[in-house]
Amino acid sequence: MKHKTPLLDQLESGPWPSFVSDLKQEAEVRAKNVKGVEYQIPVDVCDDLLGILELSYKHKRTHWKHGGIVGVFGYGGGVIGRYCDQPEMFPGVAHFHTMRVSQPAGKFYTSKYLKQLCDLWELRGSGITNMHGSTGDIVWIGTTTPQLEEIFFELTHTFNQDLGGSGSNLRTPSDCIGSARCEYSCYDTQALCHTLTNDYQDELHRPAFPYKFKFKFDGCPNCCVASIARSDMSFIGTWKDDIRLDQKEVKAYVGGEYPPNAGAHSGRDWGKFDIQKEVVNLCPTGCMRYEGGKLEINNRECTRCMHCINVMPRALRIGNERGLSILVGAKAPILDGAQMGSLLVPFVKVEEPYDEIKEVIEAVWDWWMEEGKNRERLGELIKRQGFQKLLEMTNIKPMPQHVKEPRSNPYIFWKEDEVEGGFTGDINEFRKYHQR
Amino acid sequence: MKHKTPLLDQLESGPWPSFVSDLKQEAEVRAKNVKGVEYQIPVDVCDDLLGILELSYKHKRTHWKHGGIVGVFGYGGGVIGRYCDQPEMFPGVAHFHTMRVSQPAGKFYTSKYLKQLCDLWELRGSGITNMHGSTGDIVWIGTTTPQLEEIFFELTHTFNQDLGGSGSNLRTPSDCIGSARCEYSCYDTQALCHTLTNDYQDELHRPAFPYKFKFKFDGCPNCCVASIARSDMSFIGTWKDDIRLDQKEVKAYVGGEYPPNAGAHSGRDWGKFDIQKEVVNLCPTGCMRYEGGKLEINNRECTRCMHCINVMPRALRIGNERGLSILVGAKAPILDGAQMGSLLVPFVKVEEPYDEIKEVIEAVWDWWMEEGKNRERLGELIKRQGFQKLLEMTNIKPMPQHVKEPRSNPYIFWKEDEVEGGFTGDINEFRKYHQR
Amino acid sequence: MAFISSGYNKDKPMENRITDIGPRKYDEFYHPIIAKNKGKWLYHEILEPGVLVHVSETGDKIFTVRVGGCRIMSCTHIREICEIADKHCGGYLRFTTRNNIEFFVDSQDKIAPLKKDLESRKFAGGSFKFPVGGTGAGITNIVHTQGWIHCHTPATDASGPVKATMDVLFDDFKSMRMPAHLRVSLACCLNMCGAVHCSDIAILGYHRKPPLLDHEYLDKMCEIPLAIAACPTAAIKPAKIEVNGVKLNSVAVNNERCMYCGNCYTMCPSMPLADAVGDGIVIMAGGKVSNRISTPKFSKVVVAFLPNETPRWPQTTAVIKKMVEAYAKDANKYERLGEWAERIGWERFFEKCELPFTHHLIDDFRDPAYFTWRQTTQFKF
Amino acid sequence: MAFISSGYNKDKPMENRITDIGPRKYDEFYHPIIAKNKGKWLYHEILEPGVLVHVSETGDKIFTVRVGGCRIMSCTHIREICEIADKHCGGYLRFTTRNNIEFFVDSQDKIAPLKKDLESRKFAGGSFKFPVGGTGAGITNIVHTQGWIHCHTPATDASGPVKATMDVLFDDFKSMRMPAHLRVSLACCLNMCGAVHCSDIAILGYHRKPPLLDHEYLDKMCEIPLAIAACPTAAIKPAKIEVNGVKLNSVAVNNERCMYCGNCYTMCPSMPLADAVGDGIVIMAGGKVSNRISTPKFSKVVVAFLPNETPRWPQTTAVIKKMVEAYAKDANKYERLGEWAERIGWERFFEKCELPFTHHLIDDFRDPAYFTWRQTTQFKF
Ligand code: SRM
Ligand code: SRM
Ligand code: SRM
Ligand code: SRM
Ligand code: SF4
Ligand code: SF4
Ligand code: SF4
Ligand code: SF4
Ligand code: SF4
Ligand code: SF4
Ligand code: SF4
Ligand code: SF4
Repeated sequence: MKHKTPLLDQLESGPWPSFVSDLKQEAEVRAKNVKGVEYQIPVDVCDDLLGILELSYKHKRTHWKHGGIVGVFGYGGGVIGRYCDQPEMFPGVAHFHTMRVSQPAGKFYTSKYLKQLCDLWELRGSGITNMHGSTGDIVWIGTTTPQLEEIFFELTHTFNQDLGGSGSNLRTPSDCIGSARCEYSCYDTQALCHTLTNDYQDELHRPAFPYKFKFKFDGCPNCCVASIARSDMSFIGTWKDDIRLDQKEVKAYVGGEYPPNAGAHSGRDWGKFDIQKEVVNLCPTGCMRYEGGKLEINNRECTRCMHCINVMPRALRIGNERGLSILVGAKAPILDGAQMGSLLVPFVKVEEPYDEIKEVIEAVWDWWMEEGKNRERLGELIKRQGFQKLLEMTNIKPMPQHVKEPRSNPYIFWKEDEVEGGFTGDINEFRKYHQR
Repeated sequence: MKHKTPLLDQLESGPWPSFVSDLKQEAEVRAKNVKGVEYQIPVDVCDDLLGILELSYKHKRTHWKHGGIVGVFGYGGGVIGRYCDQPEMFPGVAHFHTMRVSQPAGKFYTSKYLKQLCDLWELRGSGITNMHGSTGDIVWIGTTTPQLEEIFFELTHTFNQDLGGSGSNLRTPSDCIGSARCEYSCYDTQALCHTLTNDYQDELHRPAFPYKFKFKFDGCPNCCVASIARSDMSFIGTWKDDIRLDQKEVKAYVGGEYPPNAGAHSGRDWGKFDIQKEVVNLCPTGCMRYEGGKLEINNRECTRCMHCINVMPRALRIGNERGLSILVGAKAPILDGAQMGSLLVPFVKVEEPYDEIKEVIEAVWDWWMEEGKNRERLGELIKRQGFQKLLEMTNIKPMPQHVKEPRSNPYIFWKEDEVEGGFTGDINEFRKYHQR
Repeated sequence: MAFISSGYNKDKPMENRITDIGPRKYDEFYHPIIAKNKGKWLYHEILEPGVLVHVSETGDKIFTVRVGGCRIMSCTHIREICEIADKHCGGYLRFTTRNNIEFFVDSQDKIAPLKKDLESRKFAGGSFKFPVGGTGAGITNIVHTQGWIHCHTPATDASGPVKATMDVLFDDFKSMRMPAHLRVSLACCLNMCGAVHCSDIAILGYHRKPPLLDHEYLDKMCEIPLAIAACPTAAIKPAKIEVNGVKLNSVAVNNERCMYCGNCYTMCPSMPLADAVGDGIVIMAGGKVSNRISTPKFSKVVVAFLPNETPRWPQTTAVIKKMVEAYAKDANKYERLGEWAERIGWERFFEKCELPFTHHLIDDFRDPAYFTWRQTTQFKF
Repeated sequence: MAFISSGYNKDKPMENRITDIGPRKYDEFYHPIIAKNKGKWLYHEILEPGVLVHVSETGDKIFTVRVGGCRIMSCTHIREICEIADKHCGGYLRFTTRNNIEFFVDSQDKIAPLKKDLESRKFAGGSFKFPVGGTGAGITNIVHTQGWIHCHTPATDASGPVKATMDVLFDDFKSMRMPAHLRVSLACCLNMCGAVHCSDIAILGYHRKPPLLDHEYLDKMCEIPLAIAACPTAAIKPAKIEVNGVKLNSVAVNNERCMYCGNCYTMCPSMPLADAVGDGIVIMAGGKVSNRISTPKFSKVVVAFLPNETPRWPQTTAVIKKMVEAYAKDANKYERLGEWAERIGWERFFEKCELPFTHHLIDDFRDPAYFTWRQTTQFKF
């Protein structure tokens, strides 16, 4: 190894896959270069990466500097510039930019395709990746400025593959596995994710927004891609009609033929399955009854929390009249506190070409682009101008579904035209009846 | 009647006691004056009160103007000045000040005393009262400026009775009936209310505070004087040890010998008393069990919500190790939203001369008088400077009991001395390891 | 009328002046049984609506008969109360924290005659003077405030709407068929002297128009800086205004930002905002104070505005009646109105109470508003 | 090394340039059984930790074997994954939303050999390359961020603490003994790229010192107004500073008001706040994302600060282990960590997890802080 890494070495032991071991293995592969690759960036990039990381472990501070604007021609995103603050010590990572490669919806791959991507990234980059970044992209960590265009050219020409988002753009949308392999999915998350990603390529590549904007697609309220917490606009599957219920299968669960929750709790002996205790009593709306071996659901009062279905997937299934709910504004705490998505559209059918959904998206964008301040997330704008304003701008009728509870302060701002006689009274008229 | 009151007359019908009828009766009594009283304010004061009120019913606006500063010598409170904006039409109420007479704790009276107060108020005022004002005072509605001192003189000399609070003072404290007639009372509310009222007479009569300040005393968490919602400092009885439990009496309730909740629900047939459904399942902490005819309480997990005791007062009784909790900051919504009291002191024994309690009160006052802005309630100051600051200024150790939940934002403000090396770093030292 | 001196000498105000003596001591007024058994009470029972017995470990019992008080009381009325107390109770009585009157008797057989006497007394206009009730799971007296009878900032009257509402709820004052306590309160402006911010049902007077500006007098009658400082939304700015030829110091109000709170008017009489059509009533619901089962709750705005329909506010009383009946019909035993609304969900509350949901009910006041929106996929259609 | 052109011509960047084509279409990569049964799935079962079967209404079954991925992956490692996929899965695989790898096989008998192969592979250093697990009521992979390996604002490393923590939690990655899902996440600064604000347990890098000011370069390297505007607490003011004789435009920071968020640094490289002893870790707990039973919850700060103890953060992993064990021991089946804490009360949470409660944990950030204090008499001693 080029650099001694006594601190990092201690992260090689222990059962969990060691990124240090992996980085070392890549460093070795590059050094040996049995395949005889014409590396387009320094061969010792991984050695220097290990070296600078070791230094951070010593100083307990990062050694990376701000990026500055690097990228590919015509795009405002997809690349995060990076330079290290000790280029003499670690020339291999003096320039060390990240590229975000737009992942396929559902993160499905064939080995063939992954190997092709590796060929390209080994040649023109560090060979180090994140599979995947938190937003969802394939993240390629570390290359030099001249390679950016080369990589982009090959990606688009050879692999029919585009970059993802960064900066004040639409960020790379991502989704849960959905109907591809999940019985709970209320709509085709991959289809919607892929279509909107492509329909909004311009918004994704060319910064026209006040700040970043994220879409995430969850097939049901279990939220496996955490859309409700991590996307300015989350699309979460739901249904309108009744949970499909198979009493025979319910009996089978009660009889212990099937493991509750599809075996998710089999690591411990929780005792015999107790449908009353484990399902009926835990229903948040109390809309279930189990009597005389029959399970009853008062579907009108069900809030589709998924619990009973999760516990007895073979007996209970999502309804047939499916669609999704749209929630808006989720974000991390910077600046004035984190937000979860707030319910904007309780239910919309998911039908190509998704016009109804796109209408909502575009109405929201129009408002945000009009009113949003620089670096103001959608959620912050909603807080600043109010949820009522959002409804007004998106033409959505206010309904109790929009709130957890009505306001507890009476500070209602009335519009002048809502109040008989308006706001302009005559003080002298008033004084006729009320002396000073 | 001096004035026609067609609108008010419509409030004489219907079963609920009509204030209009009562005002008319008083007007009549004064007009007739069979007792031959030398009324010190206009005889037709009640007629004119009816008249101006009728006018408000016509105009749908009040006809009272701001008070201006009237009062008794040396006191900053106890009187609310009022003038009407149509003195020519209603000379009887041209000056119509309110006096707040400090009520006895628990609002207990003898007819003898009430009649004496009436003698005075008929002679020198309108004869109209509020029994009682929302804060707790006896409120005397309507007299003239010259009568204020006369009334005060007679109150103090003849009746050994003082005025209550108004303005930026301590307001008249009030309490629930407590141990005088309530088995749930964890301390003597009247004794504490009366003692503090007298010990703090100076704060009550002479404005030295940024704004009003209210005490209220509830004997238990049922909060019959609504202290938790209406007092800057609420004193609510509680206990530390176990709920006293009499299994024999539990059986009697289960057997239907006693009406649940002392008969509070007897207006409807709710079916047979079901201890599991009505008590055990409604316990907010789930710390109760009813098995084999025995009721068990895991007292350590009990939060003393009173429910089970309320339902079975003959079987369950408050514990023996009694005291009170102090909550602070409750107030109406002006300006930035209503507040309920926040728990400051989980438990303190109630022992004369109440030094421990007074220490807390005075520490809070010192801070508020030091830091509070003009017209800033204690609750608003706590919001502005933070609950941590309150704990610091009152020398109370932070504990999880102080919060419903820990902060969900990581925005912790560290004090410089809490952070190793303090806040003054050396940029050049830093640059040795991190180039620009 | 001849001036009668109390003995006060205005030229020597300090002459044998007595101050700081506080209220009379409570125990002077205790009924003997209460004095004797204070702190010894074992349990109580509500024998019938309005009638309580408390039993002491000494074996003593005190019987309480509670009657509705209309809080505005003339001395004549108070004397009548005293007469009753003298006749039946040895002169002992008290007032409750909700302005009811409690008469004490020391034996069960004294209850019937007392009740009979109370119920027999009516005002000339026909209303009861002393209706017995207000206990347990019923609807007790409405806590309220001054309104047009004495205050300068009200957006509605107090005693009128209270009388009209209690007439509508009268049967429930005299019975105990509710699932739990149901407390109704009224405040005539958002100073909320009635502390209606945590009542099962709250009637709140509210202005809806920004203040009128009496420019000609404003600077004379007000401390302009105080008025400006009083505004929670910073809607007030200083302004020079030309009134018939002369430039005067005054203020300008940004109507967009005004929330009609009346703070400026409290500071400055030249900024009145009372208006016959602008003013009216906001209905709130779901608050509670007790810590029983659930923790105390604020009331929520469920009707943004109802006009001041003098003298009987029919729309207001109708809305309240609808809520009470929907609650009585649907809630579980021991369940307060707010607990019920949260269990069934507010979307169901509006449905069951047949109240329209309007944009006004969505919170848009400051940061905490966010927490009242719905951050979950859980909702009912 | 010789420059190899991709065909890109930097003088004519637009020359047959291809843009806006987006990602590859997902269905190119579907396993045939998935392609055929998409939308037809009936139910699933977790056969053993890390092994799932999904059954379709067509009768088809797809078997999934999930392995822990350490998110930083070299191409060499990815090639090894591909080799395995080729050998066992016809080349089909996917990655999960928590950076695990899922291998697909079409028949049950292919599971054992695949598992055997996976578990047999180890890194030179001795750690597993492909541990099978991460399903059901266990502890799956930690979502995390860049840390010292690539970012400029971290207050701690990402991959290191994650490796150290996963080593400690390894048994629970491979088993399902938890009461419910337990999700651990890490973000290296409060930008929270890991979206740790709603995890059962969150590891958050946090600075504790205000920025250093590189006055000499500040005006040259930064847009001073942008830096000032970036500060959420308005702690930054413009200032003229004398640096060896010359007056320079720069800024001054009010340390009292600084909450070390690093926004200024993001805008201005001359305001670094990384510090060896100032930086460290905040532990949060009780968050969740799913809408199951209870609505989504934010994580709460339960440990205000732990130092950056490289390379293995022993205090951090110890605290996490303690919380996990207390939760596993005490919570009900299906109960998430935050649901458990709320049921027993946070006062009990700190007791059972043996964590000290310090003033730092009391919210003092803006208006909503009020709602986190305790407005009730209900509490446990
Ligand atoms: C790479 C990635 C972390 C990772 O290791 O996976 C990342 C890395 C950065 N994020 Fe992030 N964010 C990444 C996902 C997120 C997420 C999670 C998500 O998208 O689901 C969040 C929280 C959700 C959200 O958007 O609120 C997130 C919230 C932020 C924020 C705070 C934004 C806010 O409004 O609160 C910033 C600060 C900023 O934008 O200046 C930020 C800024 C950054 C920057 C660009 C640092 C900066 O200020 O310039 C980081 C570059 C690191 C580097 O050198 O590569 N990153 N960032 C993630 C993107 C990879 C991908 O494209 O797949
Ligand atoms: C008389 C009374 C209402 C009643 O009819 O019972 C009353 C009447 C007034 N209150 Fe009040 N308040 C009365 C109890 C309350 C309560 C209830 C309580 O004390 O339990 C509250 C809510 C609790 C609280 O203090 O927050 C209350 C909150 C206010 C406020 C808002 C204060 C705030 O910080 O939110 C104001 C506005 C002000 O102080 O300028 C106010 C102001 C006023 C003024 C002085 C109007 C003004 O701005 O000058 C009213 C004089 C009316 C009049 O002409 O007589 N009054 N006021 C109550 C006092 C009687 C008594 O002494 O027993
Ligand atoms: C007399 C009075 C105290 C006083 O000092 O005047 C009082 C007296 C009693 N209250 Fe109360 N409460 C009184 C106002 C209150 C208030 C304050 C208010 O409404 O403004 C509350 C808080 C209401 C709220 O939460 O909004 C109150 C909440 C309770 C509760 C809790 C009820 C609940 O379900 O939350 C109980 C327990 C019970 O009823 O079993 C209770 C129980 C009682 C008991 C049974 C206590 C006892 O053992 O004697 C008393 C008779 C009950 C009854 O009236 O049915 N008292 N009680 C007040 C009568 C007011 C009235 O005239 O109607
Ligand atoms: C593969 C994956 C989706 C994907 O597109 O990659 C996935 C797959 C499944 N999830 Fe999930 N979840 C996945 C991330 C999530 C996340 C997101 C996260 O953790 O960041 C959540 C939200 C967690 C939270 O609330 O904080 C999530 C919350 C759930 C839940 C609700 C659990 C709960 O108790 O709240 C269920 C229902 C259940 O487990 O019965 C669920 C159920 C499932 C099922 C059973 C759905 C199905 O029928 O196939 C899948 C297998 C379960 C399992 O792993 O035991 N999945 N699941 C993700 C695997 C991540 C991993 O590698 O471990
Ligand atoms: S979110 Fe729902 S649909 Fe999507 S993978 Fe999870 S459980 Fe399945
Ligand atoms: S989905 Fe949730 S709310 Fe609906 S019935 Fe099942 S458990 Fe109850
Ligand atoms: S608050 Fe408690 S002690 Fe006081 S009267 Fe009510 S129930 Fe009795
Ligand atoms: S007082 Fe409340 S918490 Fe305690 S046992 Fe009774 S019902 Fe449960
Ligand atoms: S609520 Fe408003 S109007 Fe009514 S008495 Fe109080 S201050 Fe006056
Ligand atoms: S009414 Fe309130 S908000 Fe409007 S101007 Fe006056 S003080 Fe400001
Ligand atoms: S969390 Fe902060 S430090 Fe970590 S990657 Fe994101 S921005 Fe960088
Ligand atoms: S770290 Fe944050 S709070 Fe501190 S000065 Fe910079 S921007 Fe302001």
